[in-house]
Amino acid sequence: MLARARTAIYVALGALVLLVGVPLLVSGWIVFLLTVAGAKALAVLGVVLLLRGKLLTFGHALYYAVGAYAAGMAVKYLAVREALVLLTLSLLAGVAMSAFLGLLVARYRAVYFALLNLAFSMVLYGILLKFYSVTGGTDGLGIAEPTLAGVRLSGSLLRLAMYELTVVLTTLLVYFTYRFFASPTGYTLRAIRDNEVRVEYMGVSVWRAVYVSYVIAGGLAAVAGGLIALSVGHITPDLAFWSQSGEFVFVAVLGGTGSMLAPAVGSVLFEFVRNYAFELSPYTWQMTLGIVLLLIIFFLPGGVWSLTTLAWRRAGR
Amino acid sequence: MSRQSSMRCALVASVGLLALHSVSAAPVAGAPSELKVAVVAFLSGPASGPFGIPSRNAADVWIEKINREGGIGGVKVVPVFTDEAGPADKVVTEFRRLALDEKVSAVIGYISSANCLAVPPVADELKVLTIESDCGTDRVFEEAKHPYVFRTHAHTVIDGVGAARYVLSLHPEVKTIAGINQDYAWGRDSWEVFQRSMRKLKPDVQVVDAMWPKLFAGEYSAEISKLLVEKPTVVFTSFWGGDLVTFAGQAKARGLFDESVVVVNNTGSDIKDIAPGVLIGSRGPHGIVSPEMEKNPLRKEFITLYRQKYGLAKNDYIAHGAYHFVQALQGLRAAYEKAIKTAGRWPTTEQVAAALEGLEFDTPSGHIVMAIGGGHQAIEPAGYAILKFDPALGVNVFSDIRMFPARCVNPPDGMKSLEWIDRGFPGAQC
Amino acid sequence: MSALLETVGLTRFFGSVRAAEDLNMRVEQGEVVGIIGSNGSGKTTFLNLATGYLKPERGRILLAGHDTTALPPRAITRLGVARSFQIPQLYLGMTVLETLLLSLAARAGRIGIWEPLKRADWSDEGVQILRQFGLDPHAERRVSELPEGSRKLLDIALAVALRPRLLLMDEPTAGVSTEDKFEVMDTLVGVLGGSGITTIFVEHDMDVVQRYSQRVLVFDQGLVIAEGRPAAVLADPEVRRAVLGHV
Amino acid sequence: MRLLLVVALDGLTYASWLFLVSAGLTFTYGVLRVLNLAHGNLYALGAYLGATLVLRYAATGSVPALAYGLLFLAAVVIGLVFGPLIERGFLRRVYSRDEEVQLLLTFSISLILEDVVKLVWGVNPIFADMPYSYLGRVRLGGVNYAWYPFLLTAIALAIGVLLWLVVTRTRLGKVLASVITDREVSLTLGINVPRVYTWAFTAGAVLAALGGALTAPMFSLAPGVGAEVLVTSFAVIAIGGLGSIGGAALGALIVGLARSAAVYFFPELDLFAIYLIMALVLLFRPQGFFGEIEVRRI
Repeated sequence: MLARARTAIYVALGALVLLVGVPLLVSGWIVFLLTVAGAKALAVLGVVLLLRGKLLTFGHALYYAVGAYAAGMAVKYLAVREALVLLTLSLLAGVAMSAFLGLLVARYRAVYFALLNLAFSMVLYGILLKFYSVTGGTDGLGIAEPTLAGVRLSGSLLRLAMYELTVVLTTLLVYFTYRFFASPTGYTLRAIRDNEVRVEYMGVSVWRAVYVSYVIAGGLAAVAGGLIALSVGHITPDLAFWSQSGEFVFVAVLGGTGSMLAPAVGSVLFEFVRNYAFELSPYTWQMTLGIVLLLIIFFLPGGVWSLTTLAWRRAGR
Repeated sequence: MSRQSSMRCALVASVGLLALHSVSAAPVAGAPSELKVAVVAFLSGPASGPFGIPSRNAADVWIEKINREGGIGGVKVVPVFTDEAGPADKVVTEFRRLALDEKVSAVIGYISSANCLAVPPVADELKVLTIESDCGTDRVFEEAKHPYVFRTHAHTVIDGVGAARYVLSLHPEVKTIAGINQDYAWGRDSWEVFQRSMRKLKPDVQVVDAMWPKLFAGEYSAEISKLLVEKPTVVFTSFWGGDLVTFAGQAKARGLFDESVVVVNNTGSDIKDIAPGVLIGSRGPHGIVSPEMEKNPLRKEFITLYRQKYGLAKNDYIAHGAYHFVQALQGLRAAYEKAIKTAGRWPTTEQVAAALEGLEFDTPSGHIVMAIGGGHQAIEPAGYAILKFDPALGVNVFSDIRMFPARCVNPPDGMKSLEWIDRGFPGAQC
Repeated sequence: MSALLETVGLTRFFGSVRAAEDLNMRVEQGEVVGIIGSNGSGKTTFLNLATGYLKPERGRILLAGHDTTALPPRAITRLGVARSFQIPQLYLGMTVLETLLLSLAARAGRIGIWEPLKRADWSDEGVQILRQFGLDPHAERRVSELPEGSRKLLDIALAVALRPRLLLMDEPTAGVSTEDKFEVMDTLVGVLGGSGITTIFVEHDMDVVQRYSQRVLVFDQGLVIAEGRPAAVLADPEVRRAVLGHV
Repeated sequence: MRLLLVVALDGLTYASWLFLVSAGLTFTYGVLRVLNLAHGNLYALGAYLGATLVLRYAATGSVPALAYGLLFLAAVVIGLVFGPLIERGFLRRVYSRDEEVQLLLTFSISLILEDVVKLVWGVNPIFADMPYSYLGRVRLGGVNYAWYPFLLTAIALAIGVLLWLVVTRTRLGKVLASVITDREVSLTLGINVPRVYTWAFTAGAVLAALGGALTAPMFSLAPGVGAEVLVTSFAVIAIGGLGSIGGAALGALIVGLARSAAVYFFPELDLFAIYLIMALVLLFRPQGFFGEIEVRRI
């Protein structure tokens, strides 16, 4: 109860600082970087959600791309410009796709689950290249500046609006996920992690819990994709590529699966490190990631987030 | 004249030029202490070897040269090197960092067509002068206007049209053509331009096959078998890098060159490993040039500088990415100098952009004209040749070189490329 | 009236090993039946068959008259059959109370994604059930921190919390020390006594079966070799040999 | 008819390549029950080292025939260096932890090795086609074929048979079987399970590297070959059933033929034919053709 109230407060405070404080203090490109990080955090949140049920996916970028392209296509072919509409479309597309593929993957675990998702994401990647005339192939799609709640914005104002929108959406969806974990299905997912047989002997459907979680995770990633499409303004099939999925997994582990806020923290951390480290030495970039991952696996299984809890303990909580 | 002697001339000439230029001009009014220019190219990943690294090296030596000659308008040029690799969101974030954080005066770069399409809107939003350095897609200025974006090299249409004209000049009696191209935008675009041009230039030609192996597939035995079965007169491919080397190697070993004429439109630094016998183009007059172009002093100087710092194969070949980058730098320099003249003081970005519109300037690749795309898009001649192995030099060299003039392989301003081809190349001057 | 549980010609082999052959039995509403037999006599297999975890090669299982042979454990559980396990099957990562609450949510069929699991009414009932089993002091502890005996009880508590019509227990006293085993059974009887839940429990311990079952079935290599009132059946030397392996 | 022959030949040679690159992955999984995501990078290392040795050797201009030996040498070296290193140094510490942690571990190792290749060999494509062109070509069904792919087919067969014999006919095979079925029991039987694991993983690594080394003469090598190979070989062994050598062979054959058929008859499908097949197979047979489902005892 207490912990819950506390988390709620932190979420609220955090959102406030982010919405008002940050844009006043930092430079334009950092605001943009935070927008990207915040959006991706949702996809990572999906990965974390599944990890709670011991389900590791190397293909979550699939839904990220679906969300992005749903928005992109709507702009290009349906001439929709309203960000809120576009994001709804992203969500629907992602949920539809995960609801469909979920029928197949929800019965798999471990390696199969991880790589079936990978395979499907590569299929989508292939499709995006293949239907070149529609998707623009690897050249991708340019996305015209959206309107927000009917208001036409451009330039730095639009960037700011996109940032605020991202913060709000991310906060809401983090809260939703938080509720999900506290719900019977959320606990079932944790139960599945330990003992599927007993879950069935409680009269609870393991398949359903996994399926529902998978669909939610897909929806989260799709919204992330939609946000990225709108804020970056150009989408390419790379969004669906395995390395993108790998990045989500990495950030999930970096942040830690302990808290719903961890993905956001991990995501911001990652984007910053990438934008500097990448320039320092592109050849050792992946190596850096790999080494960090190793260190986390062996010395910080709870991810960066567990440091904060440690700090609280120190502070005598 | 023989290569050796031409090389010697190049050396002498460039030494002369160095001596001549090392006097530094005084900066004009309102000039900044330095001119920060972002240099963006693939420093990692498969495209870094054939295109990215050569671009970076070229930028390096040519900026050194410019500074030795007193910089631009007396201001020293300071490059900010960054890697193009990564998904679009990373590239765009990076662009914003360069513009808002590094506060660069201009961004030069981008090899991937995807990035060349992703960046312009951001460039316009942030009002940063941006010169695209090596990408091929013709969509950039045919689909939208971008006041702050320029491209000082020709788009890929010259490669397809040039290939078609070259093939027909060597084999007027072509009956059938087949395409094997990587399954992504570059492959699709290249094939589209080539086969449409062939159809126009020789209406009775038949397209017998179009294969789309996936990018970096590496394994082409099935595709090659199929081509050996179909025996088309001409096989067109837009492969590059490792895929090109692999395909050419496997094709050579299985005698595809005996059955069909194989033409490639995009050779980079990979040229040293490509099996001889292939017809090659390299995206403009760069590695492959006509004898009179070899006399171009800027070209000699560039080759010398490049050799001094990074070494060079005996055939003087440098990948197009490098030449294209120098074109961009020359364009930037010419634009600034013109803008300074007109403004009488240090110009604003808008003034520089205005100056670059429709500008003409000299480069190692010859005289560049910003002729199309409303003055934002350069046109270049298309050079093609047959790859031959030279036992004396121990490297691949070029024979049967043909240069197709810029106005012969580029659409006139304001006309979309494919439309121009389908309407039978109106206004082409060959 | 039809029996609550009835098996007809139930047969299952593992390769050449006979786990059950032509098993015919009836359990009436409200009975407390003990099944006894040596290891490998087919006791646990019977529970696995009755709950649908294993499928018989031949034969049928009838629950209150209708056929459940083809159903999976989940469906059978929902029809009011709950079971406990010889080795407790628990969620080591969750707390005792959370585990029990999940069982209550399952009984209520309320496995949603928005309403929290920790609802006041469920929590109260959960704590109360834990109290019956003497587990309430452990309510907030992680299952992984529980001693073996308490795990055993929790395993059964989860089944009881489902308010089944038929409760199947697999060796409730297994892993419990001889001193404690009667205590454990007394707790169970205490809980179940009033409820009138029909109970089948599998045991290898004669005293336990003798003391707590109204009727006993003796399994040997997949066959029911004897059946009847505990006192009479367990006196039979044949039975003693089958169960204990000696006279 | 003649076309079918050509399709079959291409399919067969491609299948043997697939088998070569996926045998190591499935073998490792079969014994350790760990899917080695660094498999593709071991492949890449083998390929690069093989190519380098061949190029160096070719430069000396001595008898080409020996170059083939160098390819095997490269594979063994890579396997013996990285196999024990990865298994003893890292994997061993996470056997007790969740399967997803093991996956993450091999994932991070693959990230590291990816850059190791770049640092050692740079980003320019490397192509050592000497062993490929040296064997010359043969005319079959009116089409020229290089001999080399058929050499691969022969080697693939040999390796397949060898693995099969080892697993089914030798004492070592029995040891492996018992380790796979029950780790604890094997320990009590006095089997040195840790060592078995190390060697099994090393064997897998050698196979991975061998796949790469033997491929080097056919493909030019560029950064990022590893990832492609991992995904492809996973598809292959998933179709056949994870951990089954026979399955890998079957999967390779199916995928190989399907792909060459796609090239001829549906060129547009080439790109993802392999994944579609995998999805279909798993849809109807979740554990793949030769995979078995384990039921937990309760």
